[in-house]
Amino acid sequence: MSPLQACLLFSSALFSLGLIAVLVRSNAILVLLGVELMLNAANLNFIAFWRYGPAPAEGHGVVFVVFALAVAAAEAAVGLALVIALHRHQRNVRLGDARRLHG
Amino acid sequence: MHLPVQLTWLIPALPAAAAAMIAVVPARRPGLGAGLALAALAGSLLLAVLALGGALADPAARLTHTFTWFAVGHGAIRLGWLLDPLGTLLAVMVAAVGLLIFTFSLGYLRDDPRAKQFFCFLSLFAGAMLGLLLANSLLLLFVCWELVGLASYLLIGFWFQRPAAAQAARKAFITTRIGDLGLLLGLVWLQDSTGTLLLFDGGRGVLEAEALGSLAGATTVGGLAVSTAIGLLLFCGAAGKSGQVPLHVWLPDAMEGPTPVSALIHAATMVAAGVFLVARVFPLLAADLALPHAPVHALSVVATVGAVTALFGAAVAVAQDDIKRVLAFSTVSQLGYMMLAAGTGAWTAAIFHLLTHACFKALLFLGAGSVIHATHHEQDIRRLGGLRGRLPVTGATFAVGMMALAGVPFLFSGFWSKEAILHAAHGWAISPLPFLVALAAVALTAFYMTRLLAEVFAGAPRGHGAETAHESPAVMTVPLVVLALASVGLGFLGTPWWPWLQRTLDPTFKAEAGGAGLMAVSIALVAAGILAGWARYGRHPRSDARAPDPLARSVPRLHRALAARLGCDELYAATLGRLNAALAAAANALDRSVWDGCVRLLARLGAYAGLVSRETDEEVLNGGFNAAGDGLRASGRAYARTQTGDAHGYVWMLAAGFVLLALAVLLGGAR
Amino acid sequence: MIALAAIALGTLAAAAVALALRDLIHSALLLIASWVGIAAFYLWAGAEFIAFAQVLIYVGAISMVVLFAVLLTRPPTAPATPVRSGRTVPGFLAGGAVLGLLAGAVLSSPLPAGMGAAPAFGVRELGLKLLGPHAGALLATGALLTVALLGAVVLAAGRGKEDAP
Amino acid sequence: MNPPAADPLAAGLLERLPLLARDALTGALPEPWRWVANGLLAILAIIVVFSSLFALLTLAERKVLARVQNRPGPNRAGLPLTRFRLGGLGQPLADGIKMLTKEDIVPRGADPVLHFLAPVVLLALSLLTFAVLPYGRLLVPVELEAGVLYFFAAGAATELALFMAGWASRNKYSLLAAMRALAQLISYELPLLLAVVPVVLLAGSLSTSGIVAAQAGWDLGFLPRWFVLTPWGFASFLIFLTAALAESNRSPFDLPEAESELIAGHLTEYSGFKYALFFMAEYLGMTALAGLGVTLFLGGWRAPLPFLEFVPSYAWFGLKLLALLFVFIWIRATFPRLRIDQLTRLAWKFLVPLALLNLGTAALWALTAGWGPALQPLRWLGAVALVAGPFVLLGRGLTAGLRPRTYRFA
Repeated sequence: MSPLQACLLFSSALFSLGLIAVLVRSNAILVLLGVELMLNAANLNFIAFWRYGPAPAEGHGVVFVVFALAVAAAEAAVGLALVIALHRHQRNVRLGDARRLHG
Repeated sequence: MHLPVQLTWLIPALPAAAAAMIAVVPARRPGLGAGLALAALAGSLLLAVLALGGALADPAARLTHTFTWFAVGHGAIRLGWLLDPLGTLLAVMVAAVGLLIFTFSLGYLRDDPRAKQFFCFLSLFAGAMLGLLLANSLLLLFVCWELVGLASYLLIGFWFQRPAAAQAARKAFITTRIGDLGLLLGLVWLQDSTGTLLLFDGGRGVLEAEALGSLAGATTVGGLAVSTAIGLLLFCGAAGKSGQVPLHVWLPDAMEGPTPVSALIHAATMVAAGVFLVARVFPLLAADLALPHAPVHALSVVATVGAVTALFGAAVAVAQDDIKRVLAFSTVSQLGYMMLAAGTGAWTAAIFHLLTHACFKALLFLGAGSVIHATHHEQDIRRLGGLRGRLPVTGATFAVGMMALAGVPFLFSGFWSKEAILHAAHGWAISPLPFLVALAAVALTAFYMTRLLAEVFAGAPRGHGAETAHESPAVMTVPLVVLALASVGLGFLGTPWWPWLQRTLDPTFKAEAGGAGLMAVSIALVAAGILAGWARYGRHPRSDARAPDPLARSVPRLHRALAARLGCDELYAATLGRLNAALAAAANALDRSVWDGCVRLLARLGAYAGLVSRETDEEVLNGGFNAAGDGLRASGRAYARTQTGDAHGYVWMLAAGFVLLALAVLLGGAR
Repeated sequence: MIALAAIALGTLAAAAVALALRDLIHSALLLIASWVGIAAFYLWAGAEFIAFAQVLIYVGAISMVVLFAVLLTRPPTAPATPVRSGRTVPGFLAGGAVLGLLAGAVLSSPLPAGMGAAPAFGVRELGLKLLGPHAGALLATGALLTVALLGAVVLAAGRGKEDAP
Repeated sequence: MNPPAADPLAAGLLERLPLLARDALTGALPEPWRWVANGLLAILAIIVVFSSLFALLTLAERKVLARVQNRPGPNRAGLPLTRFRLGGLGQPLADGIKMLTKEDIVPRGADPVLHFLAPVVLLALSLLTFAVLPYGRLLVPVELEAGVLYFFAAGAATELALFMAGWASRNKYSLLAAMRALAQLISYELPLLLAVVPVVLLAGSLSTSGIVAAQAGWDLGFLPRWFVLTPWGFASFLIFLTAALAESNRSPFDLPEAESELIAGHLTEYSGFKYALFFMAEYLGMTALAGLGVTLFLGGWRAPLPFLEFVPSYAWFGLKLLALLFVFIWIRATFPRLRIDQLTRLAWKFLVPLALLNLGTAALWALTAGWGPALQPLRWLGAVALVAGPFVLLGRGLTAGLRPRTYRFA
């Protein structure tokens, strides 16, 4: 098993953990954290491919991760603000109770 | 050091920019606004003096700077600036007198809460006037002309809370607009026939030989030369601005504005514009003189109107009781003089008189303002009197102004400029009448000015305001003194022995000898007028505000007619006003019955068409769309069932979709 | 490889335990630990700047927001939400399926083997890249962060009258 | 720790003394082990030096505060079992013994794991920040390309430990203090970072030794080119100092521990050894921030005057560090504590805009670096105006609405 494969397996496992969290947990905050985990797994892939890719000196992966981090920060801020707004509306943060958007 | 002609725009731009800045200055800092206005006008004065220096260095050379405003099709609208003795001299005069009037306003409007706006308007006025004087294009001149009209409207109606002021402002605006309509038509015609509105353009301008020749050569309706027709149209504008009969009615009413405004409008700027325009386009007006069979010469009309105005104004001024109104009609009369001079060909004499008149009339108005200020806004001369001791500076300077206006010989400027006009009228070949009228006006002018002086300053106070009067502050009296000095000194620029001014303005001017007899006659007339006035009013001043005017005792009917200004306003109200009302009523009736009927018929037709269209629409078209809409709604409702609002469900679908997709790819890749 | 394995195991264990815990605070703290693990991975891979930025952003900033959110939305009484619900088993099945697919794809793909030398891509090069070819994206990110900040404030602040005491 | 060979002073015996001592200890070991041993030795040195500095600092603080308040302060404890008092020099030792022998209390209902972890994590993170500080010309424990970023990454994580302490105690005062601490730390993280950014911009480096290198040289032959001696640097330094005070929970920003409001804040439920760890971590954090301030603004280990360069660089670093710490103590003795709304207002309405403007000033300074000597006064004047103008204007806005608060619900 090459190092790149190891890294990719690591990130796949992380991604799946995040997915399971999103699917299983009902608390909106934990769902959000699961999403963050999935995002991190993606970042991990970027770094891995940058490290073992064809042109590491170009640094595309690193640059991408910088932007992804910024976007993650924005996403977390807005997401948690949404959670707080949700809490104000229905006095809990169970995602299953938030069904007012149904068609 | 002379002003480069390319920088001429700075002269009008400075006050205009000051006006813009004052507009945004906080209202609680009126001092800042006034300072800005004064500083800008002082800068303009300095630049105008520099420009005058450049223009005097070579009076025959006309410095022009032309630029393209915008291009239309193949042609272009070009504007420009012109530095010649006429424009720069008047610009210096306007800026100088304006500066003094601004200074005076500092004192006069010190307690007015809207003093800031006042200085804003004043600056706009001065900027527009300076632009008018220095324009090398009739179009640019017209723009500034209208700006002057706007500013005068704002200033006359400055105390718009008073119905009389608002009324006067409207009247001034509308009356001058009637004249401006003629001016605009003349400009359009001129542009149409010469293709340019530039005054001087290296041989192609409208005031240069080529254009003048073609204009004088063509004839139009009634055998009039085109130049005559255009000239008369332009003169309409000048008559409106300069208050010539029959468009003089706005000028006396304009006294409703603050007194500095009266001084500015009646002395230096607005009324000067008309005379200036006549002087400016004089070659155009004079182009038809060479035609032997012209039915009428433009200049003859000018001279006639001027003569009528001069006599009319002087006569009416005799019977007015408002100090400012006397001066206003005096202005009407003096403007008539100037027009008379221009009409008889002596436009340099007209400008000479314009200059001297600007000084002493500004002096008289500011003096009147000082009197009004000192007596708590008492303007009725019947309730004034005895102010000589209480207002020494005002009284002395007012007397100087009076003597200059009346034409007291030798020392005062009015004498010399009037003399030049009389001389020109005397030499006019076409008719002796204007000369005789002018002589009569001379005597009347001396009479009513003596009356005014005697009523206001001699005798005993006849009202509360006059009894408690006290001299105005230095900021108001200093401009008076300066103007008094100028009223004396300016006359020596154009004496018959040394006609510097005339020669500077018109290099072809030739002094004619033999005016001594004429001068003696006019001196005798002035003396007679002053003596008569003194006999009537000065020797036995009236004792009481309610005592009747001596003139009213002797010739009551004439006095009543003159006091009513010969019924001009009433005449207008009875004829033009009523005609206008009738026309409006007719238009109204036409509108209601005929046009409305047509419109209603059309509407009925439209409504019927709509009815038909609606039936088709609802029965035929909508059926199909309704069916389609129902189908869409049903399918949408079915699809909406999958939108559970459950975020988890969505992720579930995502995960399932991903797995399916990946499986497909993997299996497909394996195959 | 040993270091990588240690990092991966630590990170995954922290994340897995975090997602299984009842106590939200403990979950959040353990997740923070797994973020630190990811930062360690970055450090191991030679992306020094990214590693410190990961710590600064996730441990320094996002974790604070998460903890605040947890405290603000804590139910007044003891939490009664069951960890296990009807979705647990299918959830794990789906996650496992995704993991299996991904692992299968990774293992069956021809990937370059061997471990090259750490690339010469330091902070200076990253800075030059960011402010050179990617300057526009950087500006856009700044705008995004500003808008996100404002949006978060508006969302969390509510309409005001509900917050009045 | 690669000594720059070209520097003649680097070869000085005094300068190399620490390295010589290290080599004497580890020189005999084979290569990989020697590297490990060197690292361990550096860690040990940092722990020993700064722990003793902490001990002395507690004493110094009490003495200085006492001096300011015109009283003697601790002066009884000296050498144990003797009569030598040494002006109270034995006080830290006595305090330490007391702390170590006190009972360790964990409240019922507390989260025992987190309760234990919090001080440990805090101390560990505080110690981590010391790794990148350049203590001397040859003394940089870890040479990192992104050293400043590392410092702040490690520093930011300390907030977590405070939260853990507050949460794990199951005490409402502790929790309130933790929330306050988080709000305060997040608020002041921003000006702290923004105050450092101009330095990074002008030095063109994120590494601490690179920043010190950028401050080398002399103006006019005697003025050191420290960043604090430029207009933007001075402003940055003041912002940094203020934010650092808040970051280390020092007075006048010690709201999370405001005993009049919150008993002892997140420390309420801690006693004994754990309390000592907290205490130590707080002082170490302050020391590290002071060290960073010295590195970023005060020229690091550089001598203030050219003829003083014979003194070894680590001595200069130590002197500057002590001076800055003294300033911290002095400020604590002088200023009253802020109110929580004033605290956040100061950060968001004053420090952050000022720091942002200052960043612009620094950029301008960098742009005008090529100006000739004739234009230098203009450059200075412009930069000073850009710094002073916003300071005055923002300061006016800050104090404009300051008046006694009216309490509606209390």
